[in-house]
Amino acid sequence: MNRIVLWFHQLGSPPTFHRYATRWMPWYFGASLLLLAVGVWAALFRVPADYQQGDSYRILFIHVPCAWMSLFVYVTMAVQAAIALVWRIKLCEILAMACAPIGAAFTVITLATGSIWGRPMWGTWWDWDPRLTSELVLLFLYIGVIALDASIEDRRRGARVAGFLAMIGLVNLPIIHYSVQWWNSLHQGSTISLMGKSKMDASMILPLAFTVAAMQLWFVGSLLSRARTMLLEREAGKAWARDIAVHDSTRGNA
Amino acid sequence: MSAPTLPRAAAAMLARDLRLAWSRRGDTLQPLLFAVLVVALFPLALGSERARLAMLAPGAIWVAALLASLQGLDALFRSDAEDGSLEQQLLAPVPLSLLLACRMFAHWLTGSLPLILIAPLLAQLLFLPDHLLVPLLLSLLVGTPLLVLLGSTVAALTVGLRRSGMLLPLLALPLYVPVLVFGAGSVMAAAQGQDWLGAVLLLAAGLTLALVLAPLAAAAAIRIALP
Amino acid sequence: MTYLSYIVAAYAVFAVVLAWDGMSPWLKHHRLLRAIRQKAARAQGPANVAGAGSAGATE
Amino acid sequence: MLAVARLRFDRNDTCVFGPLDFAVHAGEALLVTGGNGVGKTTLLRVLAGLLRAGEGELSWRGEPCTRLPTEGIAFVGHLAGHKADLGALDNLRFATGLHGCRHGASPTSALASVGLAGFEDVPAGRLSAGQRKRLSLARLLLSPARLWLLDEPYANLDRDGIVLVDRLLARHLNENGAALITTHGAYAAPPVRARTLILEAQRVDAESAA
Repeated sequence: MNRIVLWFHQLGSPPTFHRYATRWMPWYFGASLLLLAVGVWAALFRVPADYQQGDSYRILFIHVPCAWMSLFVYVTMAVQAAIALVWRIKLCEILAMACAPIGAAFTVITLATGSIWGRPMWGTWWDWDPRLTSELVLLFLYIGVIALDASIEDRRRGARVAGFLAMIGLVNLPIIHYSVQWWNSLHQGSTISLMGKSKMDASMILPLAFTVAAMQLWFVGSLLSRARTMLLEREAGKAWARDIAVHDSTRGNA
Repeated sequence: MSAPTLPRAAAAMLARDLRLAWSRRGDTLQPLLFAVLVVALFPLALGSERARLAMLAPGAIWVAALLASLQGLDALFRSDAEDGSLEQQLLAPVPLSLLLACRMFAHWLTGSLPLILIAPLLAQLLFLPDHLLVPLLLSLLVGTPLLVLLGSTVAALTVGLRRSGMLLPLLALPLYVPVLVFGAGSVMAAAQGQDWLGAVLLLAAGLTLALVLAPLAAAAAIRIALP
Repeated sequence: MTYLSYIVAAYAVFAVVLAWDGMSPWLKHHRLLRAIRQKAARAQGPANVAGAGSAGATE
Repeated sequence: MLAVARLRFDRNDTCVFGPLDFAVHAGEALLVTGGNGVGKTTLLRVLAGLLRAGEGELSWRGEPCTRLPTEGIAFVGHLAGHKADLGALDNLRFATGLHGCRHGASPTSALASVGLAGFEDVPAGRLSAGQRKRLSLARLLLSPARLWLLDEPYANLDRDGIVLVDRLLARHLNENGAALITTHGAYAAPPVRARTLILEAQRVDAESAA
């Protein structure tokens, strides 16, 4: 127990975290790309076409993992922000803010692929489907967090204020989802929805599991990458940052 | 020596804000004017066909009320931060959340209540059927305080910024979505002959929660956001 | 394959956005390292060459 | 009344001031002096509880505390803290509602004793900078707090105003109050029992590491 606490404290020190992130980042990205390649190959060429949707449902193999990740990243961000605010841990502030652009990227992919899927299915690029609408609001939440963080000069204060907003948004997220569903029932929305009630074919599960795992790993890799960059940006004047920069150049020139 | 008590501090805060609103009555009425303008533009854009306007009326009035509630929100706490009175409120021996709750209440009284009072007039402009007036007024009465509470919590986050510009609407919008959905939705439901009270009750539940949580959250936000 | 163009478009969007997500912090990291190196060189440069004006440069 | 040990404050990992050790006793004033940017204002804001100290210990009347009790301190900062659209008297009434009122004082008498009699209904925004400072002093007079935290109280004041500050300070200290006053030393020290705390500029972190 004591060991874990100690390890955590050491990891929290900027140079250690930077070294840790630099070492492990390529592994996460590599594993993610490997799993993604297998998953996408299976999704495109191995899984039989759906009798109702034809081949268009192959889009779901990237749409669904990204939709899940967009929510998962938001929850992660809000939890990190809460830890940062309560225990004033600087690394958690950075991790929370590093989550925001990644989550926004997943949300953009979800919206874009959902809309591309919807074009042949609904006949329009956009439908006020409850899931897509919630996703759109989620994108606004992400943009709000990023914009608020960017608009405050003091980096620490910016991260804390934006983190607080993320926490408020987390409370609001289920309410938005519920309200949008109620609204949809009031206005009688579309009949076919993404990830509808239709039973998933057994052959779909394995490729989907691969892409989901790939996106999880990608998230960790990207989080490490962004966090180490933000850390370096904040502590650019420190001696450890200079050591790393000089070390990096000697290694690069050799 | 008279120690400050909670009721006395709250009364002082409320009196100050109402007096300030009165001394700048022109500015205070701006949200109202804004809402009237928005509503008046709908028939000009859509034509004066009664049935179509009546169908759009609940949504249009609710959107106007929502946009109007964003007016003045930007300056709600920043004006106090700029002249140093927010510092004094932070240093008062009463909870900041109580003072902020008073400010939010005063903001609703001066900004949203006049709008609710002239809502019947706006409804007439858009030919809202008479039997929908009660759902509209009730939903506004429950919904606008919720908008103010949520909006001022977000405004507290931007208090350290020099100007927030479009940032405040961007931050407030996701929080406003459920209020707009249930607020305008309740009137729509009434128009379709469905049960509309359920949505208003949901709004009321949200209002009760926000009444407790929003001032606390806003106080925490100000402490985080103030430079 | 039916709806081929839609599938290609969706996967292309996916690839482009992920590529941006992966590349942008990496590029920024390199820019930062270069900037730190340049700053370190500037801080050392005048002091090594001559003592004159070094006070202003290090302040 | 107030004792401080090893108090320091960091902004973005650079030390703004400290570690500082000092005490302020009842009936005595502590003058905090030093050039621009040495953290005088920051020190006052930390003591007022507007900023959170990086480390250090505070004690109030001999008892350790994490922040000073708000009813014990009155703060006058660079920002006057008046609403420009409210009259001078209304501003003071609001202040007494929020912070309480010293025994035997009233907004009207406080206005008179800072030389603002006749300006009761003038909006604070239309007062001159010096008059606004006087209005802040009137708020201070009304406050029941024992410890005054004054940030550059002499700024913007004419000769009479400086005398006024000195007189108010002397009276407050006589009544067993205490005060912490920042000044950059361009004005004469108040003729009261006072000690001086000189803040020095902190070295920049990058420089010390080089």
